[in-house]
Amino acid sequence: MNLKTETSGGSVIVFVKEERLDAHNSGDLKTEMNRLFEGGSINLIIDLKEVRFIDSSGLGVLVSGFKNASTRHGTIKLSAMQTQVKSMFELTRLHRVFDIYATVDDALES
Amino acid sequence: MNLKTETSGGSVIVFVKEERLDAHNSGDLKTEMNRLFEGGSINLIIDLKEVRFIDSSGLGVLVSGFKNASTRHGTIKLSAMQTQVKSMFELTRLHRVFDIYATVDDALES
Amino acid sequence: MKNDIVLEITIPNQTCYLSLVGKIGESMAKELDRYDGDREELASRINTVLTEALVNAIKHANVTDPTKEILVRINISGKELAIRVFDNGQGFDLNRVPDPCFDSDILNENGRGLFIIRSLMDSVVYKKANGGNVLEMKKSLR
Amino acid sequence: MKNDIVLEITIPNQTCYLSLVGKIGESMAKELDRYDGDREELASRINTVLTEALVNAIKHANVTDPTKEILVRINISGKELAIRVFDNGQGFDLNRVPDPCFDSDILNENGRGLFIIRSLMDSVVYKKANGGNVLEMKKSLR
Ligand SMILES: Nc1ncnc2c1ncn2[C@@H]1O[C@H](COP(=O)(O)OP(=O)(O)O)[C@@H](O)[C@H]1O
Ligand SMILES: Nc1ncnc2c1ncn2[C@@H]1O[C@H](COP(=O)(O)OP(=O)(O)O)[C@@H](O)[C@H]1O
Repeated sequence: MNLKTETSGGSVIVFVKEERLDAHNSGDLKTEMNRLFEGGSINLIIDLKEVRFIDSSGLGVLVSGFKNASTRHGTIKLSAMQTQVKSMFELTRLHRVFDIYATVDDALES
Repeated sequence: MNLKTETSGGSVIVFVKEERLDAHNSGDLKTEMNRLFEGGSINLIIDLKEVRFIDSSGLGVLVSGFKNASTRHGTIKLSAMQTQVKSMFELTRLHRVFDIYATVDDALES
Repeated sequence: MKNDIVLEITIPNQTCYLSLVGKIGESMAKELDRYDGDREELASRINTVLTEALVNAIKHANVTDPTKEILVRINISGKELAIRVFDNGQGFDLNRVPDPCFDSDILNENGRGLFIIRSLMDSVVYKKANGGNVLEMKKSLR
Repeated sequence: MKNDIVLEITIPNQTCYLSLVGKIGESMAKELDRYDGDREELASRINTVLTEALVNAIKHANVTDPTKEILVRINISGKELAIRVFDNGQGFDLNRVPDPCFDSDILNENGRGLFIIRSLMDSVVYKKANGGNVLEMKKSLR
């Protein structure tokens, strides 16, 4: 999976550079988030700008990140969701769980 | 089929506003060209800017227009071919038969 | 049989083929002249439903055995779309799968697949077929 | 059978379905991870070949009878792509179809379909199959 990681202030931004975040590749995102958490980063921004499609496995991996961050008293923010992705969050009511921002910059400034 | 026709100087420009020019819809282009020829227009420019795909039936209809124009001592020019379309002309060597231009304006000025 | 379209896809039992099937389903939907609704939205729905059903067949039925195969059949008959995903597993009871959206389990990592499928299609049935099982998902194209 | 992908499409014998099949073939090619070459180019080639073969089946074999059906099968087996288009017509002799590109008939309106197919694929065979005929077109994916 193509992921790009950047540090900005107290946050680590993970750019998911894939068109799909699904059962095939979302395990890689989980591994990367776990690596960051274990390295002491507890405030993550997951940028979904390039993700056109997410399935329930992709959602599950983000939920796992949310729980991991909460346990460590950190935060996980999501940015730049496309239409299908946003509608999957709404359908599963996960849009009430996550802090969702229009852009990475909005997430950083919040 | 979605065709838009414009007159400019002594030429009629037919804009083919379809993604495909194939056995399903190319008959409509033939009918339109014949209508124009019979109405006395003998210099046609066929703009293929929106056409991403052409098949042998589409090529055949353009050949029919070429012959019709020649018989009437007119001209037929083609403009704005995309990659697949251009390669079909090259494969069938029809690029040697037609006058091909990068844009409608180039065709008009020639 | 007039005007019916049938699409059958057989893929190895591997998640790397999810996007292949999803994309094929999407392009089919985008070309469906007979559907007057939003075809982009239908395409995205079909992509989602195919992906969820395939993942279940791969993970729960065929237990990630990469030598197995999965068959997907899409029928468009008049104004009805039917998607069938076949598996050779032990089967399960669709009616016993709980709704994942109650507040108590909103933070579960799994258990959203069938809920999503049911939300996006008109009817969903899981039954025996061809010596195995089939998840049959239908949607009206009106 | 490991790693094989099979795609079967049945459509009514009507040219309005050309783009449906073409697009499905295209999306399949674009997702073919195992092909190291230019996948966009492969997709466009498959779209062309499918369209030409289907038009021939519709116009020459099924003589534009809209109640008939056409079956297309695409197999990807290892590094080989095979496309088969089945028809129930009287058949014809592929070896007697002339090459259209000699100077004398460059202005023919017809007769370019099989030339195009043969140019874009590695091997093309037309033979009896399933009580009818099949045009079998193969291409190596290396
Ligand atoms: N094809 C299948 N074969 C066997 N069991 C299945 C199948 N599909 C779903 N299930 C069962 O139904 C449960 C719920 O499925 P689903 O809602 O898709 O969520 P998840 O797959 O994330 O658990 C699965 O955990 C599994 O036990
Ligand atoms: N499936 C088929 N069944 C019967 N005849 C066919 C079939 N495909 C092609 N042919 C014959 O081969 C000829 C050449 O076909 P082709 O090169 O595709 O050009 P065109 O279809 O424009 O004539 C056709 O005119 C037809 O006589």
